[in-house]
Amino acid sequence: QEDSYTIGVAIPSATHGFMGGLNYHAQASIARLEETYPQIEFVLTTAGDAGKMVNDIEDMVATRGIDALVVLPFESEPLTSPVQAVKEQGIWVTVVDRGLAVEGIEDLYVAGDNTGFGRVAGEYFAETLGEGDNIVVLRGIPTTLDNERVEAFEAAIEGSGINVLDMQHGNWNRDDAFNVMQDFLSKYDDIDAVWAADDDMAIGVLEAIAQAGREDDMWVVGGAGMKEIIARIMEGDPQIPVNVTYPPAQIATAIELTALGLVSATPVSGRFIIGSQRITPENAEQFYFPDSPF
Amino acid sequence: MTAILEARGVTRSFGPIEVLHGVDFSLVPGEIHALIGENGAGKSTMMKILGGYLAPTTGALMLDGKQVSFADQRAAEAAGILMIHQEFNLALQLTVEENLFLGREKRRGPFLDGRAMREEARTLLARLDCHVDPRRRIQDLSVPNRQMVEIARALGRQARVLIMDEPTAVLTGRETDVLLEQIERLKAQGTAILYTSHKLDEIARIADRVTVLRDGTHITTRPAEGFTEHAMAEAMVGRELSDLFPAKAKPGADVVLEVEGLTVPGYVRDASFTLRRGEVLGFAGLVGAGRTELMEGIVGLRPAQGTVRVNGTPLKPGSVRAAREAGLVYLTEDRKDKGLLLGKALTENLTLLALDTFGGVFIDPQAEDQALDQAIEEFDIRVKDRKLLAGSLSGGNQQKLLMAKTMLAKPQIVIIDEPTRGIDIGTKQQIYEFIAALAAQGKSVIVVSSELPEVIGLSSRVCVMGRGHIAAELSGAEITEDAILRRAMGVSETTGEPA
Amino acid sequence: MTDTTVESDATPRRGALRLQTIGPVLALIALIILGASLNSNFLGYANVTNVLARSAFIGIIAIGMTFVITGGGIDLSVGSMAAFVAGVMIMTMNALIPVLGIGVPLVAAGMAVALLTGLAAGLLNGVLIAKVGIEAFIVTLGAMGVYRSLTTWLADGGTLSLNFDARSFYRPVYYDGLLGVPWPIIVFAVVAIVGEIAMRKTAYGRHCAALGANEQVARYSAVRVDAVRMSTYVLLGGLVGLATIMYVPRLGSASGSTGTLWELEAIAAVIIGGTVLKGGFGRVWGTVIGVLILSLIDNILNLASIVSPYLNGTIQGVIVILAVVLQRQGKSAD
Amino acid sequence: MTDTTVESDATPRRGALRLQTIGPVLALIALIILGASLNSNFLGYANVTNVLARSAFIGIIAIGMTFVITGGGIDLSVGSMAAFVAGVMIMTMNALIPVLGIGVPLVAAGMAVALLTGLAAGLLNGVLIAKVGIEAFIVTLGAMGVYRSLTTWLADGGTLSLNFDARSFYRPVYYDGLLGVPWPIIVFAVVAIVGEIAMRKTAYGRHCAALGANEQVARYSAVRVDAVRMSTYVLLGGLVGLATIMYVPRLGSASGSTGTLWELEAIAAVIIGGTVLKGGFGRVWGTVIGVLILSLIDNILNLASIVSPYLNGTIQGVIVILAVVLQRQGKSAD
Ligand SMILES: Nc1ncnc2c1ncn2[C@@H]1O[C@H](COP(=O)(O)OP(=O)(O)OP(=O)(O)O)[C@@H](O)[C@H]1O
Ligand SMILES: Nc1ncnc2c1ncn2[C@@H]1O[C@H](COP(=O)(O)OP(=O)(O)OP(=O)(O)O)[C@@H](O)[C@H]1O
Ligand SMILES: O[C@@H]1[C@@H](O)[C@H](O)OC[C@H]1O
Ligand SMILES: [Mg+2]
Ligand SMILES: [Mg+2]
Repeated sequence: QEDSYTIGVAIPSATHGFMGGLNYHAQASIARLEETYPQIEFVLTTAGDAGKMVNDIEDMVATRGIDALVVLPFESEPLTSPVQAVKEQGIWVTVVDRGLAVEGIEDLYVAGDNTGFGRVAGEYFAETLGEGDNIVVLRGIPTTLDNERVEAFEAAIEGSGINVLDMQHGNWNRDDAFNVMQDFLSKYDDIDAVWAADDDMAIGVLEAIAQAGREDDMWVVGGAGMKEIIARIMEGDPQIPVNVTYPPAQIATAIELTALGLVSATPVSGRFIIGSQRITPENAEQFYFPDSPF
Repeated sequence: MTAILEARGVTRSFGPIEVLHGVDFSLVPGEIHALIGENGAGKSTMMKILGGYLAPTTGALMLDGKQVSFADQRAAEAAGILMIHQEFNLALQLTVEENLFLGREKRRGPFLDGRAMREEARTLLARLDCHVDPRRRIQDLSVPNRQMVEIARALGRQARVLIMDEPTAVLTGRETDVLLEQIERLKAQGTAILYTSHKLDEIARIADRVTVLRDGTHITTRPAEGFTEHAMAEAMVGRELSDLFPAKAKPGADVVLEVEGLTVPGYVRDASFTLRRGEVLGFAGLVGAGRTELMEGIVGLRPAQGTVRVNGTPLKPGSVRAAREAGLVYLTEDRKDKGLLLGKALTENLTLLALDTFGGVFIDPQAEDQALDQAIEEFDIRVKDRKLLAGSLSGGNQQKLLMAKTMLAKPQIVIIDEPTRGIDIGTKQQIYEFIAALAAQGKSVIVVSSELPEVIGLSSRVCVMGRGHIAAELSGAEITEDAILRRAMGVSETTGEPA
Repeated sequence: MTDTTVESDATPRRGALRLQTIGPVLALIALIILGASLNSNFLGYANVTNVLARSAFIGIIAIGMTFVITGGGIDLSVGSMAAFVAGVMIMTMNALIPVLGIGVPLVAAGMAVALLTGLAAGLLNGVLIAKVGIEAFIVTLGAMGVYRSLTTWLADGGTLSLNFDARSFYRPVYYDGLLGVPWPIIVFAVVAIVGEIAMRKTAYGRHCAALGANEQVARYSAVRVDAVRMSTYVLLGGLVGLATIMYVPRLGSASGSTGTLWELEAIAAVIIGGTVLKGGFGRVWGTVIGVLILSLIDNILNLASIVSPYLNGTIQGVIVILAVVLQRQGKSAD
Repeated sequence: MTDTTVESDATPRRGALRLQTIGPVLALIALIILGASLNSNFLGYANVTNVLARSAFIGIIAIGMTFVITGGGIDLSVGSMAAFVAGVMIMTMNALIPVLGIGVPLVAAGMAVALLTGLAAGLLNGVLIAKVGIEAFIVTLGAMGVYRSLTTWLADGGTLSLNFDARSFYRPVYYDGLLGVPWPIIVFAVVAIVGEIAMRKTAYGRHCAALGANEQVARYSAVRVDAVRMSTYVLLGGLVGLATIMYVPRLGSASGSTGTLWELEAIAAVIIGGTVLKGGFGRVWGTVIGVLILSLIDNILNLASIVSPYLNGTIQGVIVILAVVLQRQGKSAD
């Protein structure tokens, strides 16, 4: 019948905390929307690499006849032309978080702000630390988005005189971050603060610091607002003074807007950038979602 | 006639140990030259040197009067020298045809000419009177048939020199006859043949010249004419040899093993027999008669239906360990693939079957060492270095090690499949004595053998198998070569016609 | 004699072989029936060409892997090698645009570079394994880390992308084809047929099997074992290059995560297809079936949203095991 | 008998053997020297205990893997099995808090669950491999996918975290120890010693090696090959459980990505240590050296910021290959 629709949702699989949260929000919003709009059917796929994601999208088009696609590109470049091909078949395209390499393909773009993510964190470091203070940085999985964040962070602390002792990849992973931080602690006697650019890594880092008994020497800023971390900020833990948002719930926004665009005449196209905000003990409560797995 | 292949003062060492001491040797076209000697005398080593598989440590090889040194066996093959190994040299997962033509496949353009190869394979095998489908995998063939494939492979190549290291060790009389005929044929064509065997009657039958090696030293080379088997044996072992077979002990009355209606699907049908305490029971039959499969079925190495009772108690089917615990063990005819771990040390091989008797929780290495001492002593294992891997023992010594390994389990009943395969005449005598002694001690022995004299000389009773079932049971004076052969071939005694 | 059918060496044991051989085919057919019953578009032109075309990368690599495994080896580096080859290819093409412009010469140059890089990488593996004598598992595990990290480094932690115009020009190599059959499918089919022939009808195939079955025997049979062993890795490297030539026009980019786990998928396909992991026997057509089974599992999971996506891995794992159970039916452990 | 049996204790292949045996030790020493020269804290108490304690998980698993590989098998599922066991353990402990309260009984119950889950998972692998007769590679590859996805599913895509108080109580199991030696190191050492003894001094070790060297010979020597083969997987599963018992108190959480690539690391450690991948010979102490080598490479790379971190993988790969080259020195391909 005319007013039944299918929406395809393609996202990376839940390989680490943030993506777990994102998967959770995707499933939760799909469940909600299926209740609200019985005429909409959803196809959710998760992919562990870019190639698989392209396969998933091909399958949705060829076998499920989707009317709209919501995609969080595993990587920007390789997804660009496949998504473009989808668009060319007259299917509505919503892109989430990681943009495509060519502008103007998508109808709707919902994203976090990676530059902002690095900048907001960097600004806090620049405000709080001064000339000659030492920090170490744990980066994510080597990706463009990790580069963007780190570049923005470096730009924000530029001129502050803060000394970046070392940067290593903790791959957005607790265990890797724990190991790297242990080694940083062996290597450097004087560390004043740590930027662990993701809350999963922050957990590992905090544990390594606790083991070394150097909790009082340094504080840690993670990112993306994991609920355990937010809870500690709410309690005013001096070791985790602030955090930076990068909401996994953006996927829910994207799916909801897409569904709305299909069933109603409301124009929903455009760009929605969900800015990265600083979470402090004062505002932490509004970022706390106890039901989310992240 | 001038020698086609000659060795002058060849020595060979493995590590610090020299196993050939300046051996001279020559081979002329159109002769069958036999190389004989005890286990470990250095026959295989010598043959491998002549065949390009091993380099001499010192000394020279002459080919057509010119000194050569083969870079590898491929170079020797290019010079027309081929060798059939004592140990199989076949890839188990490949088919007969693939093995026969490995490295010299027939092609049509870039592609293999499968049909031509299959045809030729059939022809080659038929020449040996071996009717194996060329498409079968070697792993599915019986040991004798594998040997025939091995021989067929060498026959299929045009060789000027053919070296055969105990080709008949795993063959029965019938196949041996076929093979010897082929050897005569090649000889007539001018091929030079270097041959070894521990079956001295074969040597006497076909050899033109005989060279005797003892302990790595050249003892003599002389025309076969007038060199009796007895003289050969004494030249090999360097001492007087007495009677080969000891006196047969009288079996006891009580039955220790009862096999009833045993069927090994595909191989053996409804076999029943009994074995008494202190008895040596022989099993004779032609290749493919299913003797091996019957024995493997009895000890639980193959799925089988029917009952096996040891001392009246039924044996748990399918469990080699249960059989062992009941005092029943089986010594395989396939020592390389089923008997020994060639890449492991002697002790590890020796004690594997009886490992639980070496210490409690921990293995007692001293006890293992002692066991090796004893095995070396008892079975006359000629080994120059106890730390060698089992695979570096000479073939006959491997067989002795396997025998020692089996006996270490102190079986009440032991089934020995081809007990003296590749064993020299001196040691054979020791093994026969050993078997007789076992029986005298009240143990029971089943000897499965393709060497009829052995079956006849040892057993007080003989079961003859033919095509998967026990065709006859002979005892006392009934046990003659003729009677066994007739039963094995399914020839009825009265008419002399095939049944 | 009587009616006893004592088996003799004269008759191959057909029955047992047949079930083993046919096992993967049955699994594939079962999957196809399942897919068709789940979704009416499953057997449609679009879905069939999609699935086949995307199987081509792993497929081409898995065919090379069949030779390596048949020869008794293993190669864990193919996924990251593909990423590296793609990276080098993209960088070279981008660099050559000013010289060659956008057109056939540029694409040809890119293809040549991809093939050569693949062959060189395969040669390096081969030399270390066959000549230096290091365990294949270690060499290729090391190589896996090396290529993945080199690719990340070349891409400066991000993604290497082919120039947009060059990509548009090159794109048809993945998406277009002959008479409606996309090129990757054609290339995959050709490689499969040539591979099957090479394995079964040429001396090379036999020598690989002999090497895997018993190196000593192969050596004594005048097979140049080192050369054959090395050649299997070089062949596989070349096929990785070829697969990359098909892959780059599809996604137009490469990063450190390109080709992740391809090695496991390729090896799994080979084994599902009936090739023996310890070497000595290889079946190229079986590998093709194996690749198709693996691709179809993913495809079918996308056809019907029956389960939590978290459980996809569970279903995949179970099906892979089942596909092989079918094959081993009635055969005891070996 | 004559003088034939000259007793000589000079083994021909001693020299070669010795270098092969000592190779990984040399590599380890070289790494230690390198580390000490790069950073003065390298040999300090903190760094040494850190590295050893971290090595414990992979180490304990790798020792089990040594038996599996010696017996001619392989297990690709250990990493995801560890994640699954950790997940089950955490969920059980959280669920039991209302019943048992926080204290020793809770931790003991958690440990028991972890061990049992590990053993059960190992048993499942073992049955499929030894009894049903499916290729170990396929079974454990399938299991790898299954456990990883089940863990993700249990965690609802996120991370399973142990209740905060329970964790604080359990934490010392990773961080504290005896006389300044953390528990994981002690457990690792005990497992290594017991493993070494089991491999070299017991019938079980001999039987594993016999099975891996030649299954037929083992069978004909009354070794219960199916039981031994199965037991290696069960043993490994149990050790995965034990490793998890040490792992959970460290960060108190598990997710679908816990233990990623542990399987490859464990297998690499085993092979670096001198165990033969095709089975038949295993060296437990070598595995310990292999694990330490792998851990030290990471540690040194972190301590020495000498290169672009993107190239870490390259250096790791090269060192792993070199460590084995050292071992194979003078030995030709096999
Ligand atoms: N690779 C090796 N390493 C060490 N010693 C070896 C090796 N190969 C053979 N030997 C030794 O060389 C000696 C001669 O062995 P060879 O195999 O030539 O004996 P043979 O005369 O063929 O005996 P058999 O009749 O038992 O086959 C033996 O002592 C054997 O242990
Ligand atoms: N490993 C095997 N796999 C399959 N079939 C086999 C195997 N070994 C033997 N056979 C088959 O079993 C039959 C009997 O085997 P075999 O020739 O060993 O009998 P046998 O009476 O023990 O003779 P011998 O002991 O002289 O070899 C043969 O027809 C052969 O094809
Ligand atoms: O995976 C990334 C996550 O870990 C980070 O924290 O935010 C952005 C995501 O894409
Ligand atoms: Mg010999
Ligand atoms: Mg037999």
